[in-house]
Amino acid sequence: ASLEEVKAKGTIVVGIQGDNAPWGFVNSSGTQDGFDADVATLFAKEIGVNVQFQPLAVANRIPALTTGKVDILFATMAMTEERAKSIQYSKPYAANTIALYAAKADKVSTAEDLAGWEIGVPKSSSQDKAVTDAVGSSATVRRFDDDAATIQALISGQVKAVGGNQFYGQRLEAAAAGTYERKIDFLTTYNGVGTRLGEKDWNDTVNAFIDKIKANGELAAITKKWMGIELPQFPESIPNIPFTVN
Amino acid sequence: MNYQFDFGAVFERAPELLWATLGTFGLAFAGMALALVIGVVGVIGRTSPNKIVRAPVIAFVEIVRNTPFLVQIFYIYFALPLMGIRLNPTATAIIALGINGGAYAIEIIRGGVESIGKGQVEAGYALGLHKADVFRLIVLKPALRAIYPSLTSQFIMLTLTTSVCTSIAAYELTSAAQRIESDTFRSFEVYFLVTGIYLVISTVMMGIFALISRRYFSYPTR
Amino acid sequence: MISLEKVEKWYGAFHALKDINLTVRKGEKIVLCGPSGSGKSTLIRCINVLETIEGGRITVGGRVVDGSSKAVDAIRREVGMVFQSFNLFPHMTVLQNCALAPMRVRGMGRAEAEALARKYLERVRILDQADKYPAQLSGGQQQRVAIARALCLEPKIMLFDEPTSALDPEMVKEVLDTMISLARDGMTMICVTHEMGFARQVADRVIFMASGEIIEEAEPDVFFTSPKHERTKTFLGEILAHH
Amino acid sequence: MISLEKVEKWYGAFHALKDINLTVRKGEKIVLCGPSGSGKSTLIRCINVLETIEGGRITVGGRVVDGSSKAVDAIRREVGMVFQSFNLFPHMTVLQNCALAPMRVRGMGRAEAEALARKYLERVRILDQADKYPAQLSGGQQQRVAIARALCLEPKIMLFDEPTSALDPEMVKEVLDTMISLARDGMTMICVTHEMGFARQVADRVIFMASGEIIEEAEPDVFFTSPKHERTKTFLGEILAHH
Amino acid sequence: MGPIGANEFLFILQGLKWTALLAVIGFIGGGVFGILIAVTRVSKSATARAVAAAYIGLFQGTPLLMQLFVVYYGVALVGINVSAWLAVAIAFTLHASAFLGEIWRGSIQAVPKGQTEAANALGLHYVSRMKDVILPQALKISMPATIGFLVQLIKGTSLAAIVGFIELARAGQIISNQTYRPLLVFGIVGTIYFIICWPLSHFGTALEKRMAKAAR
Ligand SMILES: Nc1ncnc2c1ncn2[C@@H]1O[C@H](COP(=O)(O)OP(=O)(O)OP(=O)(O)O)[C@@H](O)[C@H]1O
Ligand SMILES: Nc1ncnc2c1ncn2[C@@H]1O[C@H](COP(=O)(O)OP(=O)(O)OP(=O)(O)O)[C@@H](O)[C@H]1O
Ligand SMILES: [Mg+2]
Ligand SMILES: [Mg+2]
Repeated sequence: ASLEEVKAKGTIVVGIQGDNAPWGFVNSSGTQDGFDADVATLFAKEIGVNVQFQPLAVANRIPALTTGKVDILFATMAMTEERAKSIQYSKPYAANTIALYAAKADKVSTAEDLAGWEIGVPKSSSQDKAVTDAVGSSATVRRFDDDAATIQALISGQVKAVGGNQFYGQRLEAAAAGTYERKIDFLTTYNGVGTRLGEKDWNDTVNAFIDKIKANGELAAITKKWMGIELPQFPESIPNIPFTVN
Repeated sequence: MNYQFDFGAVFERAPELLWATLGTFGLAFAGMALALVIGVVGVIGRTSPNKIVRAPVIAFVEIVRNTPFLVQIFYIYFALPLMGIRLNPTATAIIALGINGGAYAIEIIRGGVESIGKGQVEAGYALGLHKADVFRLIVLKPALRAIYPSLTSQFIMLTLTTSVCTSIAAYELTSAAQRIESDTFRSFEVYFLVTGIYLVISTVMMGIFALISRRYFSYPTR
Repeated sequence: MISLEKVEKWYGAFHALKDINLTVRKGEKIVLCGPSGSGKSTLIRCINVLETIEGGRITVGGRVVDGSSKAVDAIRREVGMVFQSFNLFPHMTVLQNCALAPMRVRGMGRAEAEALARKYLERVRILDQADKYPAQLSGGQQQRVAIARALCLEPKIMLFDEPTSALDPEMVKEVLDTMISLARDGMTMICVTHEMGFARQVADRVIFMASGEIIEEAEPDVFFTSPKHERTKTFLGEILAHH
Repeated sequence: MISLEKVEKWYGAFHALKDINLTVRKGEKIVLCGPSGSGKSTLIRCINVLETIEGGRITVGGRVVDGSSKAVDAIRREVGMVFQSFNLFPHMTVLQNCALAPMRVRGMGRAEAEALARKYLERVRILDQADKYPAQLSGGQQQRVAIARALCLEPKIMLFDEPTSALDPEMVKEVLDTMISLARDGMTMICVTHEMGFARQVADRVIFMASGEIIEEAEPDVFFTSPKHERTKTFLGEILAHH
Repeated sequence: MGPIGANEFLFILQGLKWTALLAVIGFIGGGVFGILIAVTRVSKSATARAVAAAYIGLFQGTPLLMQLFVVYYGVALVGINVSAWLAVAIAFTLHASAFLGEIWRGSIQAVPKGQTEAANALGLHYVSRMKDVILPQALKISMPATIGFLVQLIKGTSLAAIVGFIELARAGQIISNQTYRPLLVFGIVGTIYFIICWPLSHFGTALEKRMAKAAR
């Protein structure tokens, strides 16, 4: 639906992840929760409508948007050139730092030091790609179903290191205080809000909204609440990924 | 449906799929061998007159048969290291498959052993054979023959269960499929093709089982 | 050769053998008869320790049958047994059936064991079937193989438990002939059988059991013509009516 | 009522019925006998199309038995059949067994079908067992239920395939009595049976088959006292020896 | 790292609801199609028999996990609104129908031939013959195996976790993602499965024993 239709209807359908805490997940009492849910709720308030969440599986996010099943995606979408051909990204509103975590005792500073190691990552995640690109065939990459299994593999000693995002440090600390640390930063990806290509009214509205919450501290508060970190620095532009409709 | 099928990107990864297929075969055969050992040894315990021997075997069988393999393999992979036993995914997968198949094998083989007449056992004793020899030389083969069809279909299932080992990152076909999928985004093509490969694998397995049966159980019965 | 003294056998609360006393000399042939359930099978099964006894004493070849596995092993080597239902091993050829015990129990090599097996298969006139499987043989042939298999242990005593009662009438004779020829060679034998012709021809003594007891014991001529006890008379009346 | 002309039946390469010619008039009672494997069951199974024939012609009640499902339906409604092994449906009560065909084949309502079933259960003197399951009845009772079940189709012809041979001797009589009483009522019947008393008492003709052929056909008195063929004589000799 | 409290436990139990629903749907759907498969498998037409045999061979010869993937993505391709729920339900129905079909084929063939003949002799038509005479008896014969498969199916629903459907096992994964106590969570999940499956298994075995005794 167009922005006008949504405003007329009074409800916006938001595509979101249903099982990826803390980004977007259905919480223990069965309601949608998480970082994306908070930001999306704020957005709905901004345009004066009610919010209705549609949890989506990773692979269904783009099809659900392009076929009109949802109006907008607050769905932990890392911005990539590939995806930017299918949807319109907004300015970034969240960042994800992919890094290598390993025991403090292990000396490692570059990817070359990882030769012969076993490294765990969640299957098909950004970490998977980043670690695989970095180590090539010099180390064994073990791919697990999710973050919990990956972290458990490190704690159980099934792997010597894991490729993780910014939450891993906190979680490893909670599981085994003082044992693990962040070793190598591979890359940082940025999440944008997804709208349909060419729909300028949506894109403009979202960008204005993001600028506003960045400025008034609301985004920083949500970031702190869910990730325990300060608001990261966002780039002004990313090559081949336009933030606005031209 | 306006989807354009494109198997090209998937076919490019044929060598990887081939190796992974071998990995699946390897897991399956090793798992079966272990299951058979567990089955045969377990049957001895399961049919023991001593309750203290029998009870843990029964508990083992019931627990394994009434919980999902996914949960079992997860436990073996992540819990054993906490007790100081660290196994790589391949070894873990083989052990998990062996344990799972073994629990079923115990019950199946028990049915076979019980189908062997008491007279056979007594004839063995009367000839002066010891208990172990009677079991090994006289009971086992006819018992296995009696339950061969159920045992092999259980082993086909075990072969197909190797696909679940992807969740501990074992080297096998489903893991390869998921990797290729995440690289090519050709989900349907990948899984369609790999399903076909599994069909070939299970067909080959059945052929092998039939061959074994013809060689090993060729003696005539009435 | 064999002696049973005051043997008592219970199955739970059921008293299967009651105060059994019996001595069998070397070379003697005993025929055991009696109604169904009288304890005939139980008695001979006690001799080669397929059953344990609750009272009394059994000695076989001078050796006391106690629970010890050494005694059990020794006795089972001395005693060959032939069952009603043959109990050949279906997954082994005739030759393998016969060679099994010599190899496993007496530790022979395969060649030696098979030579022995051939010898006894010849003895029961069935050597030409050596490479067949039991299922490919007639009942009478199977029973003769079972006899050869027991003989391969080179036992001093042979026990037969109704060896012909599972056979079709045409096949009974071939098995009886084999047993008669064994008897002629001087083998010590205890046979549970109701084949009266056989009993008359070879038995030194006929023993009649009923309800777990030995009721009567006599030479065949005496036994069949002038039995002493009422129960023996009734029993003989019954089985003779069918012949 | 029934006529078979030059009927030929093959099971693969086995020639089960050879040039069978037979006419059965309304109300006639035929007894079919002959050695095992002679084709008696095959013959009557062809009549109600449980088997198809390879040559010749069968007509039942004026209707030709061709493959058409219409003819098959019509004929099966006219012909009731009772099997050696009863073949009652074990998951239905006696009443349900009997009411099934009237409801499904003749489209009766439940009440009407059950009334009919009760009538024929009464007829075979077993109405008091109507609510039991087959497994709760004796063999003779089961067979009478099977007869009642067939009667519920209100057939013009009844076929019996050794209806008493699976029964314990004590129960044979009750089933034969039922059959005799049916015969008295004028039912057209073909019975495969070796019950000679029954044959003498009710049969209009006895037909003797051997190796798929009709060898001899005569009234019972003639058949039993002066059979013409050698094979018939041998056969009669055998079955009479056992009675 | 968080504690496993009432909320988390409740969440897992919600997953159980879906597991149960999935098993029920698979069992009912599989049952309906399974009867069709079984009946086709014993039909007179050789072609129909071959088709049913191929269907059974396909689903018994490939992993349930792959069936889930293929249906999940296949349904999406056909353009149907892909709720994971629908795809998973379809996959389980297909899977269960093949297995139940094969179990029931065996049971149908285990009904004595005399029953069919008696039904024929009474003039009963195919539908009545099957519905009134053969299937009720076949169903009884198949009970132990059918229950055994139901247990198999309940455990099999855990694989829906791998395609992202939130049933019991997936709920456990999510909670372990939130609390970082995977071993504890999976212990709970495993126990829940056991509590459901064990009585069923037990019932099936008891039934089998009783029927074996009755047959003697
Ligand atoms: N294992 C057992 N447990 C309980 N009772 C038994 C057992 N074996 C035999 N019996 C009982 O002991 C009695 C004697 O049995 P046995 O087999 O010795 O009789 P038998 O004289 O050989 O009879 P048959 O001529 O029928 O072979 C029978 O009443 C039998 O029921
Ligand atoms: N379905 C079949 N396939 C092959 N041969 C068959 C089949 N049914 C019967 N026969 C053969 O046809 C011959 C006649 O069989 P039928 O049952 O009619 O004999 P019968 O006279 O009824 O014998 P019985 O007194 O034993 O019942 C037999 O030799 C039998 O082996
Ligand atoms: Mg006996
Ligand atoms: Mg017949």
